[in-house]
Amino acid sequence: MYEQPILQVKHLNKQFGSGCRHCTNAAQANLIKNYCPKCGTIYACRNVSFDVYPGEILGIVGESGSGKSTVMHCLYFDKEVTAGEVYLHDPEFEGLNLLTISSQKKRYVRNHKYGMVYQNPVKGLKMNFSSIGNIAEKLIAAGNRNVTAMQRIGQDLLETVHIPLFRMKEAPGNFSGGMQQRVQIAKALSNQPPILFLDEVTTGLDLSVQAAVIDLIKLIQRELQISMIVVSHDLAVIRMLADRTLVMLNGEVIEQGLTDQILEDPAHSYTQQLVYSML
Amino acid sequence: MNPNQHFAFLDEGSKKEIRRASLKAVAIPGYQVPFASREMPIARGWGTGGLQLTLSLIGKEDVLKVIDQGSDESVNAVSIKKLVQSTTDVELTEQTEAATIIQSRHRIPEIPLTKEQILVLQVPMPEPLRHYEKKEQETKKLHAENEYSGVWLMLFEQIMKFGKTATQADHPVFVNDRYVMAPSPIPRFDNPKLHDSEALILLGAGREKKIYAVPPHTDVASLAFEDYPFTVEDFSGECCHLCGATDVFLDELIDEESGQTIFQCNDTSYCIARLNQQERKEVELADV
Amino acid sequence: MKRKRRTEILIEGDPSLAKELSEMILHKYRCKELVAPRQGMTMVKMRETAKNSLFYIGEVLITEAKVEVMDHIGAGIVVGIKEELAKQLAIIDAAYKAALPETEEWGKKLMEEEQRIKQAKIQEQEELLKTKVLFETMDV
Amino acid sequence: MGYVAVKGGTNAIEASIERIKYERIKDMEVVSVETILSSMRLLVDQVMSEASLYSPYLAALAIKQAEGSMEEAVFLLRAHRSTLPRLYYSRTVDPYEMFVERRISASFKDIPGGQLLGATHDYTHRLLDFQLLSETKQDLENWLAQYSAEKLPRATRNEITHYPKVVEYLRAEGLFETYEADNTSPDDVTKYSLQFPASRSERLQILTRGQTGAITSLGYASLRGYGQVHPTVGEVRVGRLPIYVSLENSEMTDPEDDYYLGEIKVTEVESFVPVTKKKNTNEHEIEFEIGYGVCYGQNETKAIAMSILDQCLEHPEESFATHDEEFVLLHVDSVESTGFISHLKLPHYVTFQSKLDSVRRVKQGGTENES
Amino acid sequence: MTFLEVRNFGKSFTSHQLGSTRQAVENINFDLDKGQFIGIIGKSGSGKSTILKSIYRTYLPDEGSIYFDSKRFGFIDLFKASERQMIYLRKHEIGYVSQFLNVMPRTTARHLVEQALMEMGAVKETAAIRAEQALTHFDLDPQLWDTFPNTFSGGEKLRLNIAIATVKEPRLLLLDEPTASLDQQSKVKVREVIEKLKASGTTLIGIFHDIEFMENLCDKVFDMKNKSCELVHGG
Repeated sequence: MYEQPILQVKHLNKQFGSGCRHCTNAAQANLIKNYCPKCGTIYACRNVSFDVYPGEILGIVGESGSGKSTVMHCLYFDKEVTAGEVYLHDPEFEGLNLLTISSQKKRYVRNHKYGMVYQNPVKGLKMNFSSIGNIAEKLIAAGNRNVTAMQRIGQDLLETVHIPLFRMKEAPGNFSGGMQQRVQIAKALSNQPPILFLDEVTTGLDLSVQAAVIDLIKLIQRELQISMIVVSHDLAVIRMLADRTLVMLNGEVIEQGLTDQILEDPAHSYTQQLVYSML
Repeated sequence: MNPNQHFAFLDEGSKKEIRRASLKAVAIPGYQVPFASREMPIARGWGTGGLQLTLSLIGKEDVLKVIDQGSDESVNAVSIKKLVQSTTDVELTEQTEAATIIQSRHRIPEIPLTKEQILVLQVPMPEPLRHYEKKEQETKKLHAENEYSGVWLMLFEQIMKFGKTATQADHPVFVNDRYVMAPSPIPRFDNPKLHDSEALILLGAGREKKIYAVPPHTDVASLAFEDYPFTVEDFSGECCHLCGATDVFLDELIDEESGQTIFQCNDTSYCIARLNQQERKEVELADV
Repeated sequence: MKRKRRTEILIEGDPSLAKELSEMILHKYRCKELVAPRQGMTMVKMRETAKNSLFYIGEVLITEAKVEVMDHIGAGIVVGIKEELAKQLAIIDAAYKAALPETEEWGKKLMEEEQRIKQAKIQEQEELLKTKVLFETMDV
Repeated sequence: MGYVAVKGGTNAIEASIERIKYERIKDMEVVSVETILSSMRLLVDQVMSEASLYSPYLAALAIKQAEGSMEEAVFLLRAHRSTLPRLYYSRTVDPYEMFVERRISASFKDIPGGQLLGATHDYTHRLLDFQLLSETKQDLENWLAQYSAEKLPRATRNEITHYPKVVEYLRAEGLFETYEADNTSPDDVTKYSLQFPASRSERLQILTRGQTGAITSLGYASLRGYGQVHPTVGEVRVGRLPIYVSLENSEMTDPEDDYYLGEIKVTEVESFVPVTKKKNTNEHEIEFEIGYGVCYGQNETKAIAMSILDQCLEHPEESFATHDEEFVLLHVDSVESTGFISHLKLPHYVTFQSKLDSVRRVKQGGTENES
Repeated sequence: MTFLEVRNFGKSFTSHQLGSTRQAVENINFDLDKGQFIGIIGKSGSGKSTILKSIYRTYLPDEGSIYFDSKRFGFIDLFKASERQMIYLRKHEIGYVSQFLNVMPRTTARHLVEQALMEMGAVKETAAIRAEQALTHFDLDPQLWDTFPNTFSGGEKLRLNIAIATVKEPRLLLLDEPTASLDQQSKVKVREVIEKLKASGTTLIGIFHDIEFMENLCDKVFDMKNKSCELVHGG
């Protein structure tokens, strides 16, 4: 290994239900997709492991229900995991499994080390607070107590994401979907997190808006050297953004590799199907 | 028919439970301790939290002062005093210095409290994060995780909207570098009195069933951004039309005859004490 | 007679019965009042029929008294404000605990009263049955 | 001599208290507690239920003292609770033991044991009865004598009838899940303050002592679409339940050694609500669940509304306040809501002064960090 | 010392949908010295691109090995290199040019070249200067610099492609049918570009369907036949 990953995910498991003797053994041959017909347990993530390196964009692709968003929500502590380890290579958290630290520390990691852009801006933004306030919220959480400084950072970010400054005191509730998504990105970036999670950020947006959001993400990666995990069901988005890609199906990572390799030489039958049906 | 009235109304089991909650509150300054708030003979929202604290703490030797909005004679203060006295026979006072327990609604007396005194504040809404998050389950989590960006955000939004913070009474404070606390609806003017207080300050919310505390010599800071410092109500240029005090919280009144705005000490016992002192001095001077 | 059955009879039955029985004891034995009749509450625990779980429906005002007869402590507890009855029940309870000879003769009286209570309840049900909606009339 | 504090407050309060007595008695009519007790049965029931203290006599006294105000009467009784020691916990009361005075089912035309109307206002025509204006004691005596002589049948059977529950038949058919007896000790909201998420026992306790109007409104809101529960009433029962206490305070002792304390009257409702359940095989199945409502006395509207809310809270739905336990449980208590609403009558001039200061500063404009 | 060593290389493709496996190439062997230019010819479908894409790891390695003399990692088997190593090599040492322009939409030619430089760590100012130099160097009309490349002609697109790939000064440049579908005039320009690259010391492998055009430029020419390649010229 010639470089150190910034985030390591090892054997992440997330299940809903307690499992039974038909599904808890390693073979798990009895599952229908990720669902145990005997006891109804759903295995949302099964033994998911991957590394994220500084400054790279890692793509996770898969159909809905494949577990890709669950992985991200587990990493962001929105959901409790069933088992697994996550290591952040950061002096403050070296050697600590982030999944077992106190909820107060988890909050600290979210506020200082992570940024998150949800598919639905409602989850990531306070729709009736001002846009600048939304950005400040993240800065405040990360310890900033200077209004002038936060306002400056917020304005810079809003400019970066092409929100006209005269609208900064407006609530994102008044904005279009694309603008909301851009405010969300600005918010996620405000504390310059080493790691940014992007969950289906272009889904549901007009094509031209999608392109603008993708541009923005690329720009951010280049200029801020932030590591990102991009979850999407859209291969075109992954192709534009990700250096490396994981393909998930039924809660498992079935294939991973360089993004162009996944697209041009997919090995798994599901990936082939996905690629062949790409427009 | 009438069952025997118990000393200080509450049964001893209830008192113990309230004292236990108070001790826990003292041990964790600013943390809201849930307690099984008793049904009191005065209405919820009318000081049942403060009353339960007072009744659980009061002993025969105590001297009680009750104020409401700064006044000993405010109707609700009188009503609470009457209830406590009828069940305890303790001595009542209007002099702040003479009291061992001071139950108050919306004010901290002007005279600095001492380590022999306990200030009991009545609290209508103990949760400083409530306006930001309506669910109790969530606000509890936010406190546990030391996540106060919401309450700061409210201040930030005010600055964005108005160019300055526009908090009124009940301006949130940060206690002992750990918990954000609602100081009860005391004016901002009284917030600094919470800091490094000599007296134990207990806060009780009966309807919301919470007790919390600021023990003596605890750090209490009013939330404010570095570049937008905390400010108290401004009475510059005004003084009490009765006693001439200038460094106190003033009530604004309309003079019935002249129609002019006049100001008067909100803390009535403080005002009277000053007037008496002034008169004594005059008498002394006259004697010389 | 076990306590449950006899307390049911004494409380549901004619109040004069408890009075009569307790006076028999009072005449012959020294009764020491341990707890003078006082009001208090009993929290009512109930099983609900949806999930078969337990909960508290609320409190019931009761009157309680305790007496000592021949070194045996008896308790009288009754719903409502009934100081005399509570005390009488306590005396009867103590008498049974002390197995005083009088109690042996009480069985018959109690069972007679029990029959009366039962008849009254049956009668009440019969009266309530008048309000039953009849569906058989179509067959006629 | 010096200045002394004015005594305005004290005197005013005393005068006000005299005034309220004056209002109560000025027309020189004495209503006895016994009169209230025997003629205002449903009012007494409602006060007991909201006060969470079963004592018709004290409830009647409270009604008299409160001049008929529900919230005041409930308040008086609640406060009185605080002065009484809690001496015992009852043995678990089993609603199957109810001496039934009234039972109806909306789910079936006829039910085993029959639909028993009992005493109900349901089929009275709500026309003011002006004869009541001239009702005399003699009239009552005459009517009662005639009622018992002519209309009442003589009992023919020897045993007390036990009425089965409608739900038992449906349970036997597998339409309802059968739950094992859950003997988890219930939580008590009067001993420990309610924490969220609330337990089922806490929810039921708060709902059963909730304000009739509040419970009714929220249940009604759910029916109208501000909720997802629209049940069929499986069974409404009104009747009396026996209360037993074991002094050993243990469920292990012989129940035959229990103390019988007397009876309480309750209204009990089981509402049937169809719910979709995911079965083991990933298939959906429709099954019925029960919404449970119960309260002191005869108060069928409250018990039915409670059964709706019970079911609502069993199935949280973010989009409906009626399914949000914090929303429902924190706002239905009579003493809490009336107290806090009425506290707005208290002087607030200090806080208002603070508000004024704030508004004035904002109006002045400019930023405060211009320095 | 050899710069690139292809040993017993083979690659097959499995289609799960069709339930079949197709051997694309097998038993390929050749060496390449630093500064050399190798041409590969063959009919379409003969597996020419497979070799190039396998070197670039767009195709997953199957059999054999491809050793590359990396500045950063030493003599490394590209089939066994980690994904992150490949990403590094793609950024700094190995370039790939095809006739297709696979770039972010709505990005100007100038930005595309600048971004390539910035990905390697160049600061914005330096990147701007060097981008202009590169665009000039490959004869892209300055009027086009600030427009979106999807309007470019085939030759312009290709030269922009080459500019993007070469601005990083890769030590190995893979040319995947760059001249296909170009007119004569454009081809001449491309040849000039390749000449310039070769002169500057870049090692090149190119697939050409009209190798005559590269005559005198290639050090070796291989012909793809029967899934394997044979030396037809040079060596």
